[in-house]
Amino acid sequence: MILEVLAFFVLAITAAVTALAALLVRELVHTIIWVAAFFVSLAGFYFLVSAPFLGALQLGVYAGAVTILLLFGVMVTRKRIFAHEAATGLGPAPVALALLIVVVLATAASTISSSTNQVYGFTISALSTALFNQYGAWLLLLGLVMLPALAGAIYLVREGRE
Amino acid sequence: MTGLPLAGFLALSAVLLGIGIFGILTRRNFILLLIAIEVAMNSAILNFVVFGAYWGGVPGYGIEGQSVAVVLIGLAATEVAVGLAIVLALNRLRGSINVAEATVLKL
Amino acid sequence: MLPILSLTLATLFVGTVITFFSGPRARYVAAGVSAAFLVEIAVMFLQFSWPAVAVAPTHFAESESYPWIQVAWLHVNYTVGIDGISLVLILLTGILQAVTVAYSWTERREPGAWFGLVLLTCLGCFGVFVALDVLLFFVFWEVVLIPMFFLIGFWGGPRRRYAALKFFIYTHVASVTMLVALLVTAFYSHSPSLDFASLAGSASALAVPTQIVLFLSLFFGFGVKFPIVPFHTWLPDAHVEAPTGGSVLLAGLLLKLGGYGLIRWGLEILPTGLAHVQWILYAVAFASIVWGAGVSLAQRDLKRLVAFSSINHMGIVLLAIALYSSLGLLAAVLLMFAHGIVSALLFMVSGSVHHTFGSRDLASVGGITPTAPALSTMTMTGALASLGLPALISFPAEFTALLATWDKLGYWVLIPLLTLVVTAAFYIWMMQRLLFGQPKGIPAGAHDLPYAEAFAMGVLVVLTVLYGILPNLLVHFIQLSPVAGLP
Amino acid sequence: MSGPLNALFPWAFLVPLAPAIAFVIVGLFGRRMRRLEWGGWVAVGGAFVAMVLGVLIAVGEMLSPGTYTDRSFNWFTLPGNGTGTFPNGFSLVMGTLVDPLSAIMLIVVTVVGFLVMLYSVDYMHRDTGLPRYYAELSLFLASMLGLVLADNLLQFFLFWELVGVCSYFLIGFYYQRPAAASAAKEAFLVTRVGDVLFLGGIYIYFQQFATAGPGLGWAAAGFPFVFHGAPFLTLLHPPNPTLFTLAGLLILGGAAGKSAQFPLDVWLPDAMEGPTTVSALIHAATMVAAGVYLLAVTSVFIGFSATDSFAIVAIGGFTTFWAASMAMVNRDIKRVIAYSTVSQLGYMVLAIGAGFTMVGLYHLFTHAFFKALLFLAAGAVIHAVDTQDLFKMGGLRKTLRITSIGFLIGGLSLAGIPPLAGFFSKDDVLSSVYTAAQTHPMYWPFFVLAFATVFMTAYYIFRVWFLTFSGDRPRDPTLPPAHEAPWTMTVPILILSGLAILAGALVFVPQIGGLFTAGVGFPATPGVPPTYTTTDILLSVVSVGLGAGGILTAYVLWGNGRVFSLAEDSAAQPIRRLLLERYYVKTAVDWFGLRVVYAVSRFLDFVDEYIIDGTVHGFERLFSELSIRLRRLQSGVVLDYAAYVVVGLAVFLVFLYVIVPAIPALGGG
Repeated sequence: MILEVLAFFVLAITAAVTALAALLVRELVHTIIWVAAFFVSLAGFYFLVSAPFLGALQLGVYAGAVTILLLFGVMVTRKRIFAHEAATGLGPAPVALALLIVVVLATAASTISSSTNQVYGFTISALSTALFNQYGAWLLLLGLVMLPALAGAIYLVREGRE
Repeated sequence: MTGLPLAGFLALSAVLLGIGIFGILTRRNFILLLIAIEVAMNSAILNFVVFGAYWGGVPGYGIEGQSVAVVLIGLAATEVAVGLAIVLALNRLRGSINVAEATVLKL
Repeated sequence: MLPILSLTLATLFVGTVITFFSGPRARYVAAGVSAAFLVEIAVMFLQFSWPAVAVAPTHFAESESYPWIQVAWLHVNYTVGIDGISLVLILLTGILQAVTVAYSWTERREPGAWFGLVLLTCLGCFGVFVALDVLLFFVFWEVVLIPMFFLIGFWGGPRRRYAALKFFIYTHVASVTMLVALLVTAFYSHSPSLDFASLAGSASALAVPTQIVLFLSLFFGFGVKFPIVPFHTWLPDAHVEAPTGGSVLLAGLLLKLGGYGLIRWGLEILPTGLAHVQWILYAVAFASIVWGAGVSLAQRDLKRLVAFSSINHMGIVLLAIALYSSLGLLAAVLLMFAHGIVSALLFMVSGSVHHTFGSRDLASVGGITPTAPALSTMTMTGALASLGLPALISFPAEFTALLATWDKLGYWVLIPLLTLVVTAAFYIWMMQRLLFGQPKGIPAGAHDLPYAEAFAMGVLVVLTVLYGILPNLLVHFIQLSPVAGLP
Repeated sequence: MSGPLNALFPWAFLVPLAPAIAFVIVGLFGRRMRRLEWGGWVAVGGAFVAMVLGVLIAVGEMLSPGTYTDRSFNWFTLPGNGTGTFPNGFSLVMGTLVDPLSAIMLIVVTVVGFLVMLYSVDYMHRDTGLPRYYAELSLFLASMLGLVLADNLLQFFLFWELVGVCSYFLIGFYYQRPAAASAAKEAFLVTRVGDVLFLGGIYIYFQQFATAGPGLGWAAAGFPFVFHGAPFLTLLHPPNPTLFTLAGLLILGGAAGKSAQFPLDVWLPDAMEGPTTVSALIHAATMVAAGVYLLAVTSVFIGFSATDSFAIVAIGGFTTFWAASMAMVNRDIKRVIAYSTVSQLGYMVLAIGAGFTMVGLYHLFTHAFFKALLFLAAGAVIHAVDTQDLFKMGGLRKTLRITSIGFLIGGLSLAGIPPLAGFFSKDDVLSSVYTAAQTHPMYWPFFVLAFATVFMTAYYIFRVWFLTFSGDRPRDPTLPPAHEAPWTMTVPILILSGLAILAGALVFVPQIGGLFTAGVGFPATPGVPPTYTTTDILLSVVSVGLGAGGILTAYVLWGNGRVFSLAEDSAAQPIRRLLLERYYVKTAVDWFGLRVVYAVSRFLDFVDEYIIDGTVHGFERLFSELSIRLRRLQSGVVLDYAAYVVVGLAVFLVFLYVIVPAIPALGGG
């Protein structure tokens, strides 16, 4: 019990800090490292709420694939890998706006009750059964979105478009 | 596992969304922008998963949250792929990935 | 029974289309359509009054209804029907269409489009007068707007673009308000369909504050067309810039749409709303009456003068409607008919003065009687009729309107009553400046009216006298189908 | 009633119809006739038919007094629906009513009308626009006869307005003269003020009678003068005395406008810009008498209120003196007679106010003849010498013998010299006011004014006569040589001379006098024919003495070519100026029209153009400025759009979680 609470707080602080750090550091490569840490901390949450498949997915897709993709992007668009990002002013308005949203949403969140304090886990087989039967159409839709996205990405980066 | 309140997760999700929004509003680098969007997206996915976990005892719920989260992770990955393709194209065409300079849709 | 209303709509529609594409021969087509329209109006009158075919004189005995758009939450029907009030205004439409076509017989600039747009305007007005469904009504209401926009914007005077746009924006804002209010009435009251009858039946169930707000929205929507002070400034500009035919239709028919709409869709559907805000209508009506007359006196442009006098007369119409009595309603409809005829005549006079003498400025053109005696006679008839001389068309209407006002409001009648003196003053002064005195500003070779114009005005003069001497010809029909529940 | 001529009564509508037909013929075809005078003869024919029929009907009424009414033409009908003010509906009827009162007016209007038409044929022959003249004059005659035969108050009002507009056209007959056009406008507007007051009075009657009782049906029928076979007097029970008094004052206002009583008298002298024939017919004998006729008809209501009666007496008595004073100094032959008309109308109003309705009508009857005579004679003079300025004339009695005699008879009659017509009626007015003043002491000042006016009347009319006809030759040698008028002009003058002599005495014939006593529907007021008690004789002697004194004064000052001129430093000079300037009333009216009404109107126009429409243009500018600013939001920078999305999200969240819970109406609270 205590352990779980402790884990939650540690993970929560990690997630928030890494996310902020990812957006604030001036070196893009460092950003990638921070964001990878952020993805991993989120995966920790998924394990914490008994959703191990999603944790794995998070590690594989986000912490793995997406991070690598982002790193590629940085490498391709920068002459020097460890180039500094130009400083951009924080400005009071964006911060205030973000804070406003956080406060309003957090306040609203406190009014939402869960059906129970008990967290339910699902076996991977139950999840896959549901995904391929009940929500088969969703996966199909996802595939339909991914295919043109792939084609579009290839089209965008192909040579000779100058 | 018991004891953790749902509200805690939701508050965390709200904080992450705020961080994402903050990034979207302030960063000019396209890659950082993508990262900020991912942060916001992840806060949403976290919400789905958490709701799914806490409402899992109610028939018809729970599994739905996780299923949606799977689909969303897929979508997010796709989005990053397309986004990076745009970054590459932009870099090649304009020599810069500063979004504030990209004001026209067609070059 | 002959579906005469649909038949008429079809005639007008087909006629309009043919007119558009018949180029220089458009005037003959337009004349033919006008004649057919008049014949059909005669049939309508027969159906109402000839014992052998007449139906019982109830509300909308002649209505025809076919389903149009039918979905779960929306029942829109093609419903048309007439009662005594619309019948009289339809007669006005027929007359004004015919005389406008006659007056602009020699129109050389894009005659196909000109006559087509004139017919289209009248088609829209006819549609408004017969439509008994919110959506159908609105469609026709907007149909009127577009040809008038082009009539002003293409054939108008030097500032025509400005005037046309102003006219369009004003009336369009108003009509959208009106549509929203009507739809809200229908949906909030769970009316089974958008038909007039079902709306009139269900609207009384609405909460009183809702009815008041809805009625006020409708009043604004229809009031801009009247026009009411202070939403009147589009009218003088539109009239000054509009071609004569456009002015005739604008003053003769378009202003009447506001009055008709307020009676049919305001007073008959939301009487409770009216009852609670009667004082606002009174205030606006008095303001329009005094304002129209007062400002008219200062005008130097003949057309502007007539335009402001229209505001004065329509103010009396509004007052008569607001009274919510059968006497007031009778007066309002009579006055609308009378004003339609008389203002058409006066706008034709302004047009003829303008193109005969090159100017409408009362300070620079004067003493035209020796040069143009016929035009002078028309001017006198129009002015005298407009200032309410007995034996001419406006008198019975104004008399009844003021009687109804006195009956309901007591001493407030002094406001319109004393304004009659001002009305007389600006018309008499206008006649003194324009017709009498030494001739001035008369170009060489100026001549009296051409035949087409003389014919058009002559018809109106004859009608002015005829209905002035025999007002019962109209009163009889207005009274055939009294609005239920009026004191 | 079954006199030999009563069979004509149902055909009474033909009396106004004959000139109406003449109007249509001349109006439509007048300009196409080969000779323009033919239109004149058509009009004369119409007037002749009207006269023959009218006089026959009047004679029928004399032989067997009674009331004939025909209400068969429904002009305007409103069916009732059981509720409201008129539960059983409401109808305006155009009817004809033949009774003693209308018989008197029929005689006056048709006879003078016919004679003036006849006179016009030669008087007007030099003018252009003859068809217009005859058409308008015929229309006037038709309207006036319609008014006389009107069966109810609303019909009365209708024709009342029509005669007004005919008067407007005929005053402005010489429309190219700015003075004529201006005078026509003035006449129309001033009488319009009266008309509006009259209409207000009618509305009050409507409300008063429509509320209850037998009067309800009476109001709904448009106030017929004879209702359900009984005079409407019998229905009268004023529900609200205050309103009744007010209605009476309003009707008095209408009558004052038409009959040019103070303070609405300013238009009549200016109306002399019209042809002299028009002045004779409309502005002396008939239309201006309509106001008096109206007061006579409604005297039954008005008489109920002491306030109203006093107001009528005051206005009539004061106008008598007021107008006569201005007549004494004017140098325009027609204007002097016009002031005289105003003054004499004042006598009639005075008599009606004093309660002697029939005495007022008696004076109306005689006045119509001698005043028309004066105008026609003046017209013959103007026709002969082509000027209206008295100070240019002189010695015309030698050349215009018939005219000068006619004018003399008219003048003597006006001055109240026995046994001419004016003597009887004016004396009757004076003695009736004297009688009334016995019980109403407030009337005394006006009696005195009226009495003083007798002297002034005789003075001013004989000043005119001496200046025009006496002496050796015209004062202005450039005047064209005068010649006597042709028969069409002298015959009317002769006939009217005869009537000016006899009309007063005619009432002693029982049948004719009966018309003035058998007032059906009206209170049979005493006084006609005049009776002579010792007091009356005494009054007569004094008034005749005053008249003779006036004539003598005029002779001393103006006779035999003398010209009296007031010394420059005389104390009377300011008074003379005041009278010549018409007490500055005209100036004040013009000032009011131009500097007040027109100025206010210009101000309203300014507000309309720059404030109301200016606000509209302000909105136009506001929106165009706003759209220019808003356009900048569309920058093309993705981040900006993202910011808008975020702002939208924030607004939405705040609305959903902060505002909605705070407002009970939205489901929160």
